Amino acid sequence: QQVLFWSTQARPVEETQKMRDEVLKGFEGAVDYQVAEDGPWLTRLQAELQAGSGTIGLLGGLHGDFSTVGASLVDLSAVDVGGVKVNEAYKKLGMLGTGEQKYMPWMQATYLMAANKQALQYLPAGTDLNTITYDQLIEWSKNIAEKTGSPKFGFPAGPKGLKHRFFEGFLYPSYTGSMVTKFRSAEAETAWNKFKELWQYTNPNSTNYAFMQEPLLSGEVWVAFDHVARLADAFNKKPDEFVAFPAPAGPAGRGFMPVVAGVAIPKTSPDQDKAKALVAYMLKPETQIATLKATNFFPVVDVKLPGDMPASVKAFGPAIATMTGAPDALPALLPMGLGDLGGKFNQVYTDSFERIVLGGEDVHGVLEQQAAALKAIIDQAKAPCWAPDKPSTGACPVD
Amino acid sequence: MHGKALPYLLLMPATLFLCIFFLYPFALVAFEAVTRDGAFTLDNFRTMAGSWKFPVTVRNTLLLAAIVVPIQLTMALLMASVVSRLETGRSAALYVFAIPLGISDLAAGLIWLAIFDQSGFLNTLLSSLGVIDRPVMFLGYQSKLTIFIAVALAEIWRATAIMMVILVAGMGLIPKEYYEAAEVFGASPWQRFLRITLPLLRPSLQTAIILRVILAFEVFAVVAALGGTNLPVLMGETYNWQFTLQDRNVAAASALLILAISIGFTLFFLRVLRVPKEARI
Amino acid sequence: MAEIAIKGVAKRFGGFTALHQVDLTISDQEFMVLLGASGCGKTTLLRIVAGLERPSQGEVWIGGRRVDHLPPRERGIAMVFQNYAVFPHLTVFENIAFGLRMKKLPQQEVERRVNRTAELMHIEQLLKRYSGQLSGGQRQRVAVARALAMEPDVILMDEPLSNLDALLRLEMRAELKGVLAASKTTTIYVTHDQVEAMSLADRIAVMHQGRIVQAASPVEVYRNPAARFVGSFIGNPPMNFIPATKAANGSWAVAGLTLPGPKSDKPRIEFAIRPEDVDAGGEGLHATARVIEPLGPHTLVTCDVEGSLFRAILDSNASVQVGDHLRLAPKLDRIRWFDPETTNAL
Amino acid sequence: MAEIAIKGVAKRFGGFTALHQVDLTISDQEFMVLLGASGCGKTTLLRIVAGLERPSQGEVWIGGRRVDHLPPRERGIAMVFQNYAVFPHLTVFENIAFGLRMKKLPQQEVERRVNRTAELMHIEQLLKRYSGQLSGGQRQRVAVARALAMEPDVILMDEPLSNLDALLRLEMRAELKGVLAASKTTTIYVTHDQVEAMSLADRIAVMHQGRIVQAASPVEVYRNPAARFVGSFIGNPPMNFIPATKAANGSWAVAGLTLPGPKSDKPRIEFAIRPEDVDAGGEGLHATARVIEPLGPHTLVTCDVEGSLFRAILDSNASVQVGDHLRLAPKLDRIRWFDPETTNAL
Amino acid sequence: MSAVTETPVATVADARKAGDWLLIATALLLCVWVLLPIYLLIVNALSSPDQVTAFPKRFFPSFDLGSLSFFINFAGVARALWNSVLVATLTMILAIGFGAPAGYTLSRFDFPGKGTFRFLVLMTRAFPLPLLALPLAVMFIRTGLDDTAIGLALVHTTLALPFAVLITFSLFSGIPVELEEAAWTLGCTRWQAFRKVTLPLALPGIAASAVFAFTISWNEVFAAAVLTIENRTLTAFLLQSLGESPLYLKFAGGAALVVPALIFIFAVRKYLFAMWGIANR
Ligand SMILES: Nc1ncnc2c1ncn2[C@@H]1O[C@H](COP(=O)(O)OP(=O)(O)OP(=O)(O)O)[C@@H](O)[C@H]1O
Ligand SMILES: Nc1ncnc2c1ncn2[C@@H]1O[C@H](COP(=O)(O)OP(=O)(O)OP(=O)(O)O)[C@@H](O)[C@H]1O
Ligand SMILES: [Mg+2]
Ligand SMILES: [Mg+2]
Repeated sequence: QQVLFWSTQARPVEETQKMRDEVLKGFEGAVDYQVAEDGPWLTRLQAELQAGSGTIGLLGGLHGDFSTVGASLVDLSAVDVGGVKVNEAYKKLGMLGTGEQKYMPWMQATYLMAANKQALQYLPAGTDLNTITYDQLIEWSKNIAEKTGSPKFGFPAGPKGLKHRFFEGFLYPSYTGSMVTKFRSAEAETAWNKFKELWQYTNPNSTNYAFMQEPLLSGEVWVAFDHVARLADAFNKKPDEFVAFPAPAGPAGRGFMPVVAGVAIPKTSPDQDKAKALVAYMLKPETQIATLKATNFFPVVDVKLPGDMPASVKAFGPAIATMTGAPDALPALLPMGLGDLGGKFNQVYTDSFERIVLGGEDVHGVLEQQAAALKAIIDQAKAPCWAPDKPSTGACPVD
Repeated sequence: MHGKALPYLLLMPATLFLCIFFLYPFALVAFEAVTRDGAFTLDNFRTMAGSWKFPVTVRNTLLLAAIVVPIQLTMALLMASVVSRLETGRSAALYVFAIPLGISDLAAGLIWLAIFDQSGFLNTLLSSLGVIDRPVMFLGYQSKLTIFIAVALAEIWRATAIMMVILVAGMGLIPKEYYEAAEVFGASPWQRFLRITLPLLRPSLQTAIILRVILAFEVFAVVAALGGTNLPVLMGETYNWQFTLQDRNVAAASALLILAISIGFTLFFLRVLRVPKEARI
Repeated sequence: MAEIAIKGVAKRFGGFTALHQVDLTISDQEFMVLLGASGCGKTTLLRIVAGLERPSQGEVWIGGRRVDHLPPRERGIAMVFQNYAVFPHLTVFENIAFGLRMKKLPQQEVERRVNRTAELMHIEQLLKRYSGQLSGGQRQRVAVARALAMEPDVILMDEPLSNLDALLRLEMRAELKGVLAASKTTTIYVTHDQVEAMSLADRIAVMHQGRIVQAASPVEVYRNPAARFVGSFIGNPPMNFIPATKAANGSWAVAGLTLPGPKSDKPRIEFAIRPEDVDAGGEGLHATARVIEPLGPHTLVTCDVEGSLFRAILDSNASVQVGDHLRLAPKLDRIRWFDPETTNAL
Repeated sequence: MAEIAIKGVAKRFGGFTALHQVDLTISDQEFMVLLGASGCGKTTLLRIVAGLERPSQGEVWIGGRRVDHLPPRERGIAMVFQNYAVFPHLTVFENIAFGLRMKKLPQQEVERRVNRTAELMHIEQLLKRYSGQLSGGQRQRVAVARALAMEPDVILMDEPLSNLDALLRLEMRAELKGVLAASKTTTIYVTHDQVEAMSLADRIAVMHQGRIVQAASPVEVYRNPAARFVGSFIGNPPMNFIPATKAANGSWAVAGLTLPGPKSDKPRIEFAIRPEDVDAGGEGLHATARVIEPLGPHTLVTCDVEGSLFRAILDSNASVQVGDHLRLAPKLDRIRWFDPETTNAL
Repeated sequence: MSAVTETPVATVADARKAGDWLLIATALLLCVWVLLPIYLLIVNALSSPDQVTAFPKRFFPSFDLGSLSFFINFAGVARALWNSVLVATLTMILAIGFGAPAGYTLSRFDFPGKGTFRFLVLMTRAFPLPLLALPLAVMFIRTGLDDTAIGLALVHTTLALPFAVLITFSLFSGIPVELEEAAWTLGCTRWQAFRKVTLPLALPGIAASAVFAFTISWNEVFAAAVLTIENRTLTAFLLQSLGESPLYLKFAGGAALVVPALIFIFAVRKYLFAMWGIANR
């Protein structure tokens, strides 16, 4: 009886294949690693929960994927991870605001900037990639666009792109020092206007990009922002052509957001013990390193990375370290306590983007309206604030 | 004869089947559309219609259908006529025309992406012809028109075969004698097409158009592949409500809207293309 | 001017030859009736003239123009199809109006013509019906009306009255003849009804196995068949044939009679006479009555003459019984002689 | 035993009544011919007997069983359709064999029967063709062969020979009669050919506007029409009708003649006589010749008698010219009289 | 023969020839329209990853089998292929088995409820399937149909059934009732008459709906992804993970899916024409 590992992660075929061949091979019991897009993933899970019996042994997904089904997940606090030290912040996230360990952190990633080395010549004078700011980024993109005749900044604004995380975790914190509370502040308006400025030098094809590695490889884009897993291919294929560097900083700091993937066990899991064993297996340092190689998601446990890492990891590691260790670093957390409203929360940011940047609507007006929507969502979820907003009692306010 | 019972007997399997596998789940979903937290409400519809994207979505969907379906109909008729007129190579031509049938919308989207993409074949072709000197962005958010055209082309390319095959089969059943009679009575090929083929093909036309229109309201994969979020359509919004925003009630409402639009058009075509009972063959 | 000339037309369907080298000229305004056995190629010939079928070889001329390669609609013809081909999706009115609409006649003229021809064909009360609501004969009349309404130069009719009852047929026949004469239409008319052929035709063309055997006036065809087939085919019942052996030069022995006949070297030829051209009694052929069929005014007596079948139409008064021995005297001027080998008339 | 009884059958199509209250009994093995004008309901009646159409009211019995609600195949019938309905996807052989295969006859028997009926219909050389490759007459013969091969108790034929030439028709007719008599089949046969009707029928049923007007032996129908319609419909050309005014009790004045007739109170009745029942010359009706049509042995003279149309079939010897004044003497025993109101015979 | 009359004959012959050429040209043009995008897909599938994203592109493949072989060597491809074929075939059988009798009934009988039935059938196709997947999946899990070929085929049949019903309906309507009547008088039951006369004549239509049923099932991803896990169909197996895969893999995956469908259409194409030329007399 193999454990069915039902996951939304490592979906690109090559990664899936590596998960099976390299990461999960070592587990004692057989594992059937199956990926699905969010729709089928959730539908299947909900169906099993409703039916009261199922075949899924273990769930793999992002923080947001679990928020809807939190009530139907087994408490994992008793899982014996065998002395491995798991990142506490993420473990807390994994409780989904309850007292139980709803999911166990599995791997983490974040977003970074990547640039084609050809672009470096257009870097504005005095700019250090490691301390780059949004203004510098804009100027740089402008330079490139003007010198080469086509905009070469790229941003994953396609339907499967992860753009909402950029606004939530990067743009807003960098300019306002907040994600929710200052949603419609003057600083926020500045942020959007800056972004609009940047957008002028952004490859218009960006609205079709789900991930940036391809446009980078094809040369359509020279400078890009994306999830590390979605940049990796470019670095692995042409290690010498690209550089990775931290996300830019704004007036309020260098906002960035981690991405956490977790594993969870649904209450309908046919063999919970075995599933728990698999959870423990996933957290083993060797497994975590194998996972890093396969998916470019970094470990959530304390491990020492060996030297034989793929080019992408070698490039990202220092960049991430620089970003998180920067003096102006301003980490933002994934939304917490929103339950099944996570999707709608994200939509507020995407909608703002589409209306302001793509639709060219008035910034102030749009923010007013979206703020109302945001407030409604937060109020409904009664979610208290999370970093970088200051903790609140009761629902996080939208000023 | 089993008399009056026979038709019902023959419909029984299909009806039972649809009741179990369609009507029952449908009822559950429809129920969700008109309730929220167990109470009846029209809020879901209000929420759906209140979304800022909603008018654009409806407009895009209808516009796409309004442009794609007539072109497809024309092309399908053209293909069917060509196929039925060819003497040699008929079956080869039919096969070729039918090929897109086997191609899923996902794959079709991919194929056309390979053409319209900035690094795609179209740009290569244009630049080798010297029309352009640098790749043109056809699918960028600024060029909504080219996105629309690309989506329309892909849809036309992909789904014309469905209509074509229905029409080919229908044309095969029209007795030759009627064409001959029309020919003798002075009808040009075009007039024969208008006055014999089209009216006698009405049942097949009806089927082809209705099915096609219904499917046109459900376009999604191709649009997503080519247009990203730049060309929001109803089906995409439904998906969005269901899976991204995880609001099953609004998603159900949105699906009901698609259903309602489809039903409206279906009834329209059923009426317009009705064949009076006495005028059947 | 719509003279039709068919020059050396042949038609092959795969290996089967439906028409061999047909030559036929139909003068302007002539009423030509095509007669022939089922499957002899009548419909095929009409279809070639109409342009629905391409001849395998030969030429078709209409009104002095070569039309082989013209599509039907440019030939100035109208046609009544053997199986009607009434459009199922149109009402009777629209069926009849079809050709007129193609010509883009004004609505008023269309209505006038439709009403007139419908009246002619006695289907004026059916104008709103669809073909599925008509009886066979009614459908056939719609087909005829549709062709007549066109007022074409040439009209081709393939058994246009075959499904009508005798009375209606008689009437239709008269009307057709009148209308077609008045409109100066050149007509080719296929029928299997010989009375119809006789009463309508200016000339009759008799076809046999894809060939035209004789084309002449009705009386000529009836009285002077050019070939044995024509005699045997035309006339109901057909001509009787009895072998004749040479008695002397120009004199032949036939079933116990010696009759004057053609001078020929052949030792045996065929004597032929129509059933109505014999009288009972007197000096005649020796015959034994086998079947007696009363036909109203006359009686058809099928007899045995020297072992061959012989039919005689006798006056009903002559009361004949089965088994009777009869003497059947041929009318001398009605006797015809055929060469048994070529089957041509002597 | 396959007696057919049609009891009070009516059929309405929407608002149109195609059959009113038809009653007709066809005895076992009888050959019944249905005659009637185009559109009078013959096909409809056959279809009701076959079970293809449901009567709006009334009952149909076959062989003593009520069959109204039985499907066609349980009625022991076979049918020849007016427009053939030959299956386009089957060869001639398979068309004819179709019913036999349904009966699961052994292949050998199927072949035997198909070959036999095909020969009977002279289509043995077409067995491998498809219907699209046949001429109209050939298709019709396939339809007949298909029904005959079934050797059913009851056979219904809707104008089965209408597209055949006279010669073949004559032959087919004889063969049909022979085969059907031998197989003891009860037959209903629709034809518009009166000669066919006369020569085939045991009894003729004359239909008029959805009613059966007379059902009797051919001679009876011909000689003693039960209604004016029968006289006018049967006979080619039909009976002549002239108004008669009372001269004395039982004596009527007709076109200058005074003739003995039925005793009636009415001041005016109708005198009727068949065209062949008049002789030229002597004491007769005063007539003026209008049209002369030679019909081979006889001449059809259409005259004007007291302003009505009058047709006479005279011996070809009597040389009549258009415009001649004639005296046409009716054969007294052939005169019939009709009530002009009920149109029934007196 | 005079030159005067010779000329029109020649021109008309030319006109006819021109017509033929026009026909052939149209046919070729349409073939190119259909085939070119497929060709481009194949070019991409057979090209190395670099070439797929390169600009300018080459219009000929480099026959780099890397991407394709990646799929071919995928563990379980053979099994998924088999599942796909199995499910599609079952769907085809079910859809025709339930659909054809219904189509026949709609075309031959008039009975109360006919309109409702037709409507219900159309509705099936007008409602987005992804929303129905949840209740269906719950139902299947409870009844044990989950993760079986037949279970998935049942869902796909709901998608294909409307096609089958409507297409067969329109086709049966084109076949004269009289032929069936003739069969009845020759001793057929309704069923036999249908099977021996109507069915062969309607074969192109049946083939058309079979093709649809097959390709619908073949290309369906969503239900396949939800309802099968061990017994995944090829489509779910490949396409599920294509969304985020690099382009060259997308193309290779697309091609891997398209080819079997093409083979299937090729196999049934002759039925689409089965009765052409015989039936139309
Ligand atoms: N479906 C129908 N709807 C309306 N009227 C019909 C329908 N079918 C037949 N009729 C009418 O019923 C009458 C009888 O038709 P039927 O076919 O029985 O005539 P018929 O005697 O066979 O004539 P024919 O000798 O011309 O074939 C005709 O007047 C016809 O127009
Ligand atoms: N498509 C075809 N293929 C093969 N043979 C054919 C085809 N069409 C007609 N024939 C044959 O050609 C011959 C002539 O057919 P045609 O229809 O001209 O006969 P017809 O004289 O009209 O006979 P009928 O009086 O029976 O209608 C027939 O023997 C027929 O079987
Ligand atoms: Mg013919
Ligand atoms: Mg009839």
